[in-house]
Formats: sequence, structure tokens, C-alpha cells
Amino acid sequence: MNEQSRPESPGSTDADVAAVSERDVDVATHRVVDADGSVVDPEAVPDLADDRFLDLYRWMVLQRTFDERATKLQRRGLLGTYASGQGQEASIIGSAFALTDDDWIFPYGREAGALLMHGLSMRDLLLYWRGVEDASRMEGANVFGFAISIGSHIPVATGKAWGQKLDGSDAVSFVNLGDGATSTGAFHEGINFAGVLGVPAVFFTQNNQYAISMPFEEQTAADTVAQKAIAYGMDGIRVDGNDVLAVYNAVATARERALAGDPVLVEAVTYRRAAHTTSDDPTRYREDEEVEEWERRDPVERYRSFLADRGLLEAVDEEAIREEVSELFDEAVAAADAYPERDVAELFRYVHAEPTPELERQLEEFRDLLDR
Amino acid sequence: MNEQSRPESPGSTDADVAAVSERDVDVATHRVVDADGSVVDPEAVPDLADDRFLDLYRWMVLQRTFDERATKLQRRGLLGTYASGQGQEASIIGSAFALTDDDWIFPYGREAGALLMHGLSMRDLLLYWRGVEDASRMEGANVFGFAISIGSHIPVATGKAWGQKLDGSDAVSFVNLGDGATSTGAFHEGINFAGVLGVPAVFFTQNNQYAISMPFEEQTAADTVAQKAIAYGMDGIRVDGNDVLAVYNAVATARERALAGDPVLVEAVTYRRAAHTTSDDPTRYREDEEVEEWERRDPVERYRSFLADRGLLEAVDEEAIREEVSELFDEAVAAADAYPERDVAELFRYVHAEPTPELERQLEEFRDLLDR
Amino acid sequence: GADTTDVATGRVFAPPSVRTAAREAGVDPASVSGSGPGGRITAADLRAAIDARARSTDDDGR
Amino acid sequence: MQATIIEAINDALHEEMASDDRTVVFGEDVAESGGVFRATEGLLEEFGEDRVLDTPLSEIAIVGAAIGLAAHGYRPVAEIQFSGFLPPAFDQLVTNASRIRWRTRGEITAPMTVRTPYGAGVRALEHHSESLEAAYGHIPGLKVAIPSTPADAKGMLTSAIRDPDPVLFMEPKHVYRSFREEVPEGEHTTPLGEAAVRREGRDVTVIAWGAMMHNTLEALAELPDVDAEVIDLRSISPLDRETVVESVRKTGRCVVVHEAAKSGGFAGELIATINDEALAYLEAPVRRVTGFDTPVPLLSMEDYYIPHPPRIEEAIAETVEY
Amino acid sequence: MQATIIEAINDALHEEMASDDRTVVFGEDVAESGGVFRATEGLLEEFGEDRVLDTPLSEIAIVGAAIGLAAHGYRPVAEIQFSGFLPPAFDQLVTNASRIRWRTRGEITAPMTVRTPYGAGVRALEHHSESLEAAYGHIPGLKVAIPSTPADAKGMLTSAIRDPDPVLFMEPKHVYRSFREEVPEGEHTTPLGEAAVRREGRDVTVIAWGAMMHNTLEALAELPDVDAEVIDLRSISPLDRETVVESVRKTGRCVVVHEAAKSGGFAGELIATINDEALAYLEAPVRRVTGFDTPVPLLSMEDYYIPHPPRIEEAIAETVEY
Ligand SMILES: Cc1ncc(C[n+]2csc(CCOP(=O)(O)OP(=O)(O)O)c2C)c(N)n1
Ligand SMILES: Cc1ncc(C[n+]2csc(CCOP(=O)(O)OP(=O)(O)O)c2C)c(N)n1
Ligand SMILES: [Mg+2]
Ligand SMILES: [Mg+2]
Ligand SMILES: [Mg+2]
Repeated sequence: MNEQSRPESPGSTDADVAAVSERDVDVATHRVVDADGSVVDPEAVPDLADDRFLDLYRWMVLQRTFDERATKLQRRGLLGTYASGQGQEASIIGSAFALTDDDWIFPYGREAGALLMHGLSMRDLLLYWRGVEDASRMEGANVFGFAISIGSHIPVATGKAWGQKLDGSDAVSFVNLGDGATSTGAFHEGINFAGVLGVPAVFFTQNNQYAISMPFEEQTAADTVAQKAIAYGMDGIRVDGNDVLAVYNAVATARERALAGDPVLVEAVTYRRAAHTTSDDPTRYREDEEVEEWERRDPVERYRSFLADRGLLEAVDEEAIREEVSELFDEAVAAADAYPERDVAELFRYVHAEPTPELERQLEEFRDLLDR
Repeated sequence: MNEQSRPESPGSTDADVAAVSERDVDVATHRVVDADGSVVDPEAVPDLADDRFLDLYRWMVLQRTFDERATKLQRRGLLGTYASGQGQEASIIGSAFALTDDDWIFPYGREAGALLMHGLSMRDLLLYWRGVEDASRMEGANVFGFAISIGSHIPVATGKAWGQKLDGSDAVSFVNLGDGATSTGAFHEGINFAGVLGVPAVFFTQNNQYAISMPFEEQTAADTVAQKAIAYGMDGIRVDGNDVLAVYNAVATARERALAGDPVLVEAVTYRRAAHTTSDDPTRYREDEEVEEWERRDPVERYRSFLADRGLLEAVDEEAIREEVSELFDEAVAAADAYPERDVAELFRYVHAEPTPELERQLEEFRDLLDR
Repeated sequence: GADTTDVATGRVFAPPSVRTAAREAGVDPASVSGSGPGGRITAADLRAAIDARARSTDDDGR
Repeated sequence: MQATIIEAINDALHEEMASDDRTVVFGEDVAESGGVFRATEGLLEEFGEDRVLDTPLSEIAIVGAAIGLAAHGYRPVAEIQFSGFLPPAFDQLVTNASRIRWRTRGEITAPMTVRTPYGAGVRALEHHSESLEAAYGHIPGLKVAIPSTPADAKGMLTSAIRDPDPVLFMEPKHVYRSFREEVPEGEHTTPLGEAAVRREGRDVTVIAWGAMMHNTLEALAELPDVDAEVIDLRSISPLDRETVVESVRKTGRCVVVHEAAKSGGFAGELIATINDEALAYLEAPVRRVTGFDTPVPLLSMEDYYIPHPPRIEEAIAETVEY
Repeated sequence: MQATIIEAINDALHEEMASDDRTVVFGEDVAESGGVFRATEGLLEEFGEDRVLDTPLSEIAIVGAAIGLAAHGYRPVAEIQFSGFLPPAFDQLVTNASRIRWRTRGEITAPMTVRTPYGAGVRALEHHSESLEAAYGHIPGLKVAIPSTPADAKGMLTSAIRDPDPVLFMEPKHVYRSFREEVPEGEHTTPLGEAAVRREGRDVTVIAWGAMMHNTLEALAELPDVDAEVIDLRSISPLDRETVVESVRKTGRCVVVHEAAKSGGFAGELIATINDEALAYLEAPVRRVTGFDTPVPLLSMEDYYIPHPPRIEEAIAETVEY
């Protein structure tokens, strides 16, 4: 074609081309108890027995106490790097409380209380953070290994949920992830595929506002995580992640829809008050004021207000719970201390179902050397 | 904690937890000329000189003719696997016509007309499909290599656009992709990052309804590609991809926004009428009726109606254009045939800026053998 | 270690350097008896063989 | 029955789907269209859409979901359409598939198979011709198997599907249809992790796998005087060191042929193995005949890249004469 | 000046940012917080947010965007926070970075650097300790460089940034801070693709890289009678075969030490090289001292995994006595 027929540049138009954008989407945040502790919507209070309301509280205190103790243990050099859930108790506990022991939980690190609630022993949780492989057996609990490689577990969970669907089981795969994880390719592919398959999976994002030093506002140009569900033709639920009852509602709802064949992406809006892990110094990248601001939105305090409102506060003896948890913690430390050191052979086991001759040779040679 | 405090399972709630979903989003499809060829919205007709309207037509016919001739050439064994743009002429040509030669085009395979329009020689395009590496120099055109690995080019284009932004240039990166590519992790990460950076990139999805045999409805549970923009806090534009003027408008608009720091995801809804490539047999996975249905929505025919309406049809001599293109094609084939065979040394060049001793050794040994 | 297992029948068992040296000296390694682990021909074995051959050629020459 | 490699693969899939209803086949274009190479033809019709699925264009999700599905007790057989599109899922192999048993001390396992056509020679587009078995073979916990004959394709694929651990099954697409051979009907397994001595000989050991087995045999046909022992490696991981070592101890000479780039290619591991356990038997350096340290070129130069029989022939002749 | 490796890296980044304003540094947590290991500390303050950027948690996008930015004429220096998180971006390295020059016949190039801390020994969580240099080193067109000293860290990183092609720069994080050494002030480059003979000797050649250099030197300290020649490989790709071959021809004995798993590890390529060009000089098999064919364990067994000095010492002693 001749030069003349090439376009004048650049193209321009006066046409009013409509676009779709986040401005068109109203993402409501589900809330039961207000930041100041008052019930926003009495209808929305879950229909739980008083005992259950108190249990929820106990678990939140357990999560907090465990995090405190574990962090201290790490400082004394008796634990490896530790990732605390401080500030996220409502998200962690509210969600776990809506699950059954038959559901499969995919944790990524901060969910101590959720795992303990569903059957993991505290000793094993400590052993995990001591870098003892055996702990990853997750004995007694339907828990997949911690997804240390951020986002990598999401497609795996989709596969697990696919199995649950093929089985016709009434359990779901419950996938914990952080706001940072939403930027990974694994998130996208795993969730899109879940949407296509219609599997019973709940993708539960704890948007704690940071991925290490990266604030959520720079993680994505999207205003919320929940709206990302639209990309997958899925429901997205946004919930106040510091409101344990709201989180409970959101996850219970999501779980039901997921079982009906509609996986859901949930965003719990919360805040990581502690350092990213015990090796992190958050003062490098965020202001004290911000942390203090979120301290004022403390999920445990907020829930106390609710309990007070409900006339249940007398039944709570916070000190006693803390002491009970501390005792359990002490016992768990003792049990972890008593856990026999693993023989070197453990390193070579479980690479395959059957050891290869090469692995046997490597073990043998190494043992010879160690024995010398 | 004692057994009793574990949750009753499963959690359930009567609360009405609001969710956001695609049902809340109205994704309009921009259209200028209706399927039957009548102008929907006279205001939306781009303000182009008559010559330009005719040029657009010429380019569409070129795309179609090139695809036909190339497919035949392949059948005669004179070309490698070829990927035709048949049915997508309006998307390919309308978008390219809104770009400048300074923009960078990232093609993925079917955009013959776009590349020829922006400076690539027909000979080189044929050489590319003959598997001659030199063609990928893309001489004379700001064109990145074909993204044969689906989706892999998207983050690269984000980086290129980032460079354009840092330079303060007024060019954009224009990224072609298919509906299948939207399911890749590279798509997600590349576009999310573009949104965060605010780079001048236009992500142009030719939703031709299939990824080989996979229909778009099963590629994702989302109803449209455009709505995926919401996940990135971006604008999404959906346009009738068989309406060349609408595509032109959409891309011109997107290009302007991108230059202003707001990258855009465009979805052109079209149809791949030919086989996926010359090695594919589409009758294995789709019905003739569907193909016929889309034949009735032919983009070239539709644009002819527009030209007729506009009183421009007399100025068109379709046979003459076809003949002109065919002549160019013949010349290009002759030039490609005359292209000297590449010396084996070419295989070893350009691995690095400087050849390593090892590569020199490998070449030398190989040459010795060939010389024998 | 594999080197302690038996020499495959009919095969000479010697490190490449010894083999090279044998070749250069024109000695058939198969004619050298190895004193190293598993019957490996050592550099010393080869030297001894070369010396012995030298002695015997000397003898012949005399 | 007489079958090509692709037919044998299709047969193995039919057999396994029928014999174990936990077997689920999925990937891009495997169901409706029967696979771009027709490996999965007829499966959808016979086993239905719950067990034979087309997936989105999502290699991460294909491999990732296979892991989860396997962990749940199914026997996923995932297809990656071309091995050049496996790299996006490399992380799922490294981070999850290969180590799930190890990490959980055997509590959770991933008895999954990832099938993928690999190698050059079919005049395909860029990225369609790579051979990265050395990279995958370096991942502890991941088995990597490569058949070169129809009977092995069937037997090894069946074993891979039944294997309690993840297996990457790389199929030499260049020889998918190039010849027919007798393949056992019905159930047929071939153990993984074992090389096959295709031909016994005393002069030199030639080791190859996949399509290169055939180039090797062609090369040897030109060398009637060479009494070569030919090893079809079949398994990159675990590596059958014993067969390799035993042969080289016998022949004292060795040539390794592979299609992948030379530097960092799997020949290195074989030579290291020979060094470890057969060095003192070596009468000549082990020769490598491999792809060059370049990308696999587009079709106009593809033939230059692939180790063609004359290159192999020369290396064998020189090794024998060394 | 006296500096640790991490300080030398930081210094190199400061120097290059100052000397070439096309240099752009980005990755997760590199700007605001200065990097989890502090490699990028002070850069944001000095060079501003256009040139020092925190990215989303997107390894594919980090490497992919680096390619595009480099193609546009910038000099991106991307950080992948731990090499265990590079596998998600493996495809970008294989499919784009390594071959963009080749594919476009030199028209488009990718002068980019991907920095990543690698290796075990810092008591980190799962996936934080891997060494996959052999897999990356097998990709034609991708350079893979690994310093083991502060001076080299600075010199090689500077060269990597200036290199006209993509360089994967793997940093031995275990020794990031373990010692200080004199590092040239100001501009300092060390050519890529060249091994360094750290110590000359006649009894045995010991080849190592990264943190294993230090374990090797420790082992040798226990063997005062062994006159070892020590090669710091520094470059996995391109491989400096000449230095290796020359040394082994001299010593006739060799030990290779690396942290990565044995099977398919880079020692194989080195042994193959020795086989090719120094076989006739070998007085003993080349010994490999490597990580085991297992995942890198969590911290309680980490020390078992890493080739510790006694293992290296034994291998050297046995090789010398062979
Ligand atoms: C794939 C991957 N990249 C990088 C890292 C390093 N890293 C560990 S945690 C983290 C941030 C995670 O943020 P988010 O997902 O929001 O979870 P949070 O820690 O805030 O709970 C990063 C970057 C990693 N573990 N995995
Ligand atoms: C990463 C990757 N996976 C698989 C393929 C094989 N393949 C080639 S084209 C194609 C479908 C692409 O569909 P789409 O993106 O919609 O583009 P279209 O061909 O329809 O224009 C597939 C699966 C590939 N090239 N790259
Ligand atoms: Mg976070
Ligand atoms: Mg926004
Ligand atoms: Mg398509």
C-alpha cells in the first residue's frame, strides 16, 4: 500500500466512548459492630448462643496471647522468624469460627488461632516455627502447609476444592491470603480457574494494608480487593476485618455460596499492627500515628464492647483466659523442647514414596562422615 | 482451649451480607455502525476526511487478502504455520489506524495489516512466517517480536511503557492479546503493575471468542474482558470488534487516556472465522452455524455499508485493491524467495553482544563437520 | 564407592592420567598389574612396569 | 497391537481412565478437540466432562490444580500443550509439586502426572521446540520420564499415572507418529527410573533419550563396524546410574546425545556419574553431541540445531578410534 | 574502604545510579524500607522515586517490566527478594530476557540485571534457601554471576549493570555480613565470565562459588599439608572453561563444592568440561561436595544440608590421597 494510505497520527475522536471502571461499582463493607463498639445492624448479629459469643472472644484472646508469647520466645532465640497476627484477630478468628473441621484450611502464616481451633496442637505450631519439618504433618487438622511462597497455594487450593466437588463432599477449601498475594499470577490463574470450575473455595484475603513495607494503595490501583472478584465473574464480599461478627457472617455466607458452586473472594479490611515478622522493623516505612489510629480500632476491644452491650461481659474473665492460654503455651513450649531431635535420616525421607538408590547412598555416606 | 470452645459447624448466618459482582456492572459496548450497516450514532462517527475513510477500507481489504494469500501459500508448503486474522479485520485495522509510527506495537500473531501499516515490509512478514529469524528485526517498524508464548509479552510491554513515561515521550505501548491471554498470570501481573505505575499502555484484547478450541464462556466465568479492568482500578472499554470505526474510537480514546497516565484495557468483541492456525481443524469444536452467523456480521461488509451510506462506495474499487495487494504479495513472495539463505553462523550470533569462546568453538566445530 | 568393586572382566582399571602415561610410554596397560584399591593401576605400578620393560630390553640388548 | 507413540499414549490414557476412576485428564484443548496432537482423542466421549476437561489458558493453574486434586486423592493427568509453555508453571513444580510429600512428612502427597510434548523438529513456532529436562531433573522430588518408543510411551505413562509422586512426562513430539511398533494391549506398565539397554555392544556406550534415540540409531546404521551398546535413558530423574556405569565399565567409551543446549545440559550429570564410578575404565573422553548454546531457532535453521545423525556418527567414530 | 558484601552491593548501586541516570532500581521493599537485607538502603533518598521503586508482589511483572524497560534503553536493576521467589518469573527469563537480542538479531536488547539473594544458612523460612543456579545457567543468552567477596560483589554488580545483556546476579546471602574486606572506592568493575584463582597450588583444584567459597577455605585451613589451587568460579554462565581446564591439567585432581542438590547440579557441567579437555590429566575422579537431593530443610536440619567444612575437607583429603 502506498505511503498516503497510512494513518495520520495519532488517531483522535470526539466520540464519547463509554468505559467501565471502579467508579461504577459500589463496594459496601459489611459491618455488624461499629468502630466505637455499637451494633450497626441488630439484624445482622449472628444467631449464636451466648456461650458461642464468649468462645469467639476466648479465641481472639488466644490468638493475641499466642502471638505475644511467640514473639517473646523468638526474641529469646527460642523460635525462628515468627509472623504475628496482631491486629487481625477478628479476621483470623471470625473466619475460622465459620468453618468446620472437615473444611480444608490453607494458611499463609498468621493464622495461629484458626489452626489451633481446628485441631492442630500448640506444640506442633511451635515446632513449625522452630523449623521442625514434622510439624507440617499438621496432625489432627485439615490444614495444608503454610504458603510461605506468597500466592503459590491459591491454584493448589482450587485443585483441592475441585476434588471436594468431584467427591460431592460438603466441605470447602478455605484459602487465606494477604493483600500482597493478590498481585501474583498464581492468584489470578487459581481464582479464575476456580470460577470456571465452580468449586467450593473461599478465597479469604486479609487486607492488612501492607505487604511488608508496601502499602495496599500501591499494591494495585484498585480501591479494594473485593472488586477484583468481578474479573472472575465471582461474588466479592468486603467486610470490616476488625469486626469479628461481620467476618463470621461474611465467611459463613461465602462458604454457603461456595458449596452451591459459586466460589467467593472475601476481603477483610484489617491492619497488621506488629512488624511483618520478627525480622522486620516497620518504623522504616510507616508512621506511628497510623499504627495508633488502628490501635484505636482494636478488634478485641471492639468485641468487648459488643459483649458488654449484650450483657455478656461479666461472664468474661480476660485474665483467666490469658492465664489459661499462657499455661497451654508453657506446656507447649515444654513439649516442643522435649520433642526428640530428628535423626539425619529424616532429611532423606519422603523425597519420594520409595527412597532412590542415590538418596540411600547420600544418606549412608553422610552418616559415615557424621559417625567419624 | 478446651474442646467445647471449638465452633459448632458449620457457621451459618441470616445476615444479609452484600456482595459485589458483575451483575452490578453495566458494560456497554461501543458501536458506531450497526450489524446491518446503519450508523447507530452519527455523533460517534470519527471526524476523518473521506480519503481516510477509504484508506481504512483499503487496509481492511489488505488484511483479508494477505490472510487469504498467506493461507494458500502455507497449503502449498511455502510458508510455515500461519495464523490468520480473518473476521478480525475491523479490530486489527481500526486499532492500528489510531496509532502513530512512534507508538510501539506488541503483536501476538494475527495483526499483519497493523504491522504493514506501521512500516514493516511484506517480504519481512512472509519471512517471519517462513521461520527466518532476520524478519524479527521488524525493520522500519516499532514492533516487538510476536508474542508466541501467550501473555508473556504483557509485563514486558508494561516495562516498555514505563520507559516511555520516564522519557516523557508522547508514544504509547499498544499491546495486542487474545481472550485466552487474559487467563495468564503474566496478564494479571503486567496489567496490575501498569495500573500502579500509570504508564502509557493500551491493552487491546481481541476477544475472538476462542482460544484454539476453548470458547470464551469457559475461559473465565466473567461475562466480559472489559470488566476485568475493574480489578486493576483501570478503565475498561468494550467495543464491537467488527465495527472498524468503533474500534478506532475506542483505541483513540484509550490511547489518549493512557498518555495522560491511565492505562486502559480494551476489549474488541469479534470472531476468529478461520482456523486457529493452518494446523488446526475448527470443525472439531465448533458448529458451522456459529461461523455462518458471524459471517453475516462480516466487518468488511459492514464497513462497505457505511461507505455506501456516506456516498463513498463509488470511490472504492475493491477488485483493484485486491489486485494491488495481490501484486504486492507476489512481489513480496519473490523477494522472500530471493532472500539469501542464512549462513549457519547466524545461529550462533546474537546470543550475547560478544560471542563467548564456547559459542565460537561450537560454531567452528560445526562448520568443520558441515564442510566435510 | 564404586572403585572398590571388582574390575569388570577383561577391563583395565586405571585413572586416565595413568592410561595416558602408559600410552605415551607405549605400554599396554593390560600388561600391568595394579596394586591400588580394587586392582587399580597406580602411577607407581606403571613406573615399575616401564622400569621393568626397560630392564628387560636392556637385558635383550645385551 | 501396532501403534505410534501418540497412539500408545492415547491408549494408555484410555486404559487408565477405565481402570481407575480417580484419573482425571485436563489441559488446554484436550477435551472437545482431543488435544492439538490428538493424544487425548476420544476421552471426553468415553469418560465424560467431569473427568476430561478443557482448561483456561493458565499453565500455573493447570499444574497448581493438579497438585491440589492429587492431594485430594485423584490421579490428575494434566497436559501442557508444549513444553515451551511449562516455564510459567515452573514455580508450581519447584515450590509445591516436588516437595509436598517431603514437607508434610508423607501426610499429603501429589500423585500427579504432567504430560508435555517437547523437542524440536516439527517446524513449529518459537518456544515450541525447547528441551529443558536438565532444569526439571534438578528439582528434588520431581520425577522426569521420557519415552522413546510406543511400548514405553504406554508403559511409562501408565506407571507415571500410578506413581505415588509427581511425574513430569516429556513426550518426544518429533517422533509422535514417525513409526509404529508392537505395543502390549491392555494393562502395561514399565517401571520408572530404569534405563533400557536397547542394544548390547562392547566398543562404546551411546546414551540418548527421546527423539535423539532415533537419530542415534540412524547414526549407528552408518557405522556397521562399531559394536555399540545403546542406552535409552528413559528417566532423567531418578537417574539409573547403575545401568550407565555398568555399561561404561564394560565399553570404556561413551557418547551422550541430547537435544538441549550443551552448557548445563543433562549430559553433565551423566559424565559426572561416569566420573564418579567408571573413570578408571575410560579409554577416551566422553563425547557430548547436543544442541548448541543458542535458543532453538525458527524453522529455517531448525535442522542446524538438532543433533543430526552425521554429528552423532562423527562423535561415535572418533570416540571409538580415540 | 572496608566493606561487607551487602555494603559493597549497596555501594555499587549508589555508584551506578550516580554515574548513569538510566539506571533504575526496583523490586519488593527496595525503596521505602531499603530492602529486606538493606542492599538498596539510601537509594530512594538520593535518587528519588522515579528511579527507585517499590513494586507490587509480582515477580513476573518485576522481571517482565525490567525486560521492557531495558529494551527501551534504561538500565533496570530489579531485585527478587529471595531466589526462592524467582521461579514464578522463570518464564520471563527463558522466554523473553535471554533471547530478545537473538530473536531480533540485535535490534532489541535487554541490558538488565536481576539481583537475588540465594542459598541457605540464615535460618529463614521454607523456599528462602534454594540454589538453582544450574537451572538458570542452562538458559542460553542469560548470564549468571555469583560473587563471593565484597570487592567482587561491587565489581561484578557494576559490570552486570553495564553489561549489554541480561545478567542474573545471585548473591550469597549467608555471607552478606560475615566479613569485611577492602573494596575499591569509586568506579570498580570486575569482568563477568571469568573465574578467579584465589590461591595457587599443585595438589588439587578446588572449585566453589558463593558462600561455599568460605566453607571451602575453612576446610582447607584444616588441611595445611594440601597445596590446593582454589578457584572461585564467579560465573556460571558464561563458564570460564579455560581457567578450570588449565588448573586441572596442572593438579590432576579436582573437587567441586556447591550448595545446590547434587543431581543435575552445576558440578556436572564442570566435570564434563574437565572430561572434555583435561581427562587425560586426571589422577582421581573429580569429587562433588554438594547439597543432597532433597529440598533444603527448615532451620532445624539446615546445617545438615549445607556442605559443611568437614565434608569438604574429607573429599579434598581423599582426592589428594586417591
Ligand atoms: C512469591 C513471594 N515473593 C516474595 C516473598 C517475600 N515476602 C514474604 S511476605 C511478603 C509480603 C506479603 O504480603 P501480604 O500478602 O499482604 O501478607 P501479609 O504479610 O501482609 O500478611 C513478601 C513480599 C514471598 N514470600 N513470596
Ligand atoms: C503460554 C502459552 N500456552 C499455550 C499456548 C498454545 N496456544 C497457542 S495460541 C493458543 C490460544 C490463544 O488464544 P487467544 O489468546 O484467545 O488468541 P487467539 O489465538 O484466539 O487469537 C494456545 C493455547 C501458547 N502459545 N502459550
Ligand atoms: Mg498484607
Ligand atoms: Mg483506584
Ligand atoms: Mg481468542
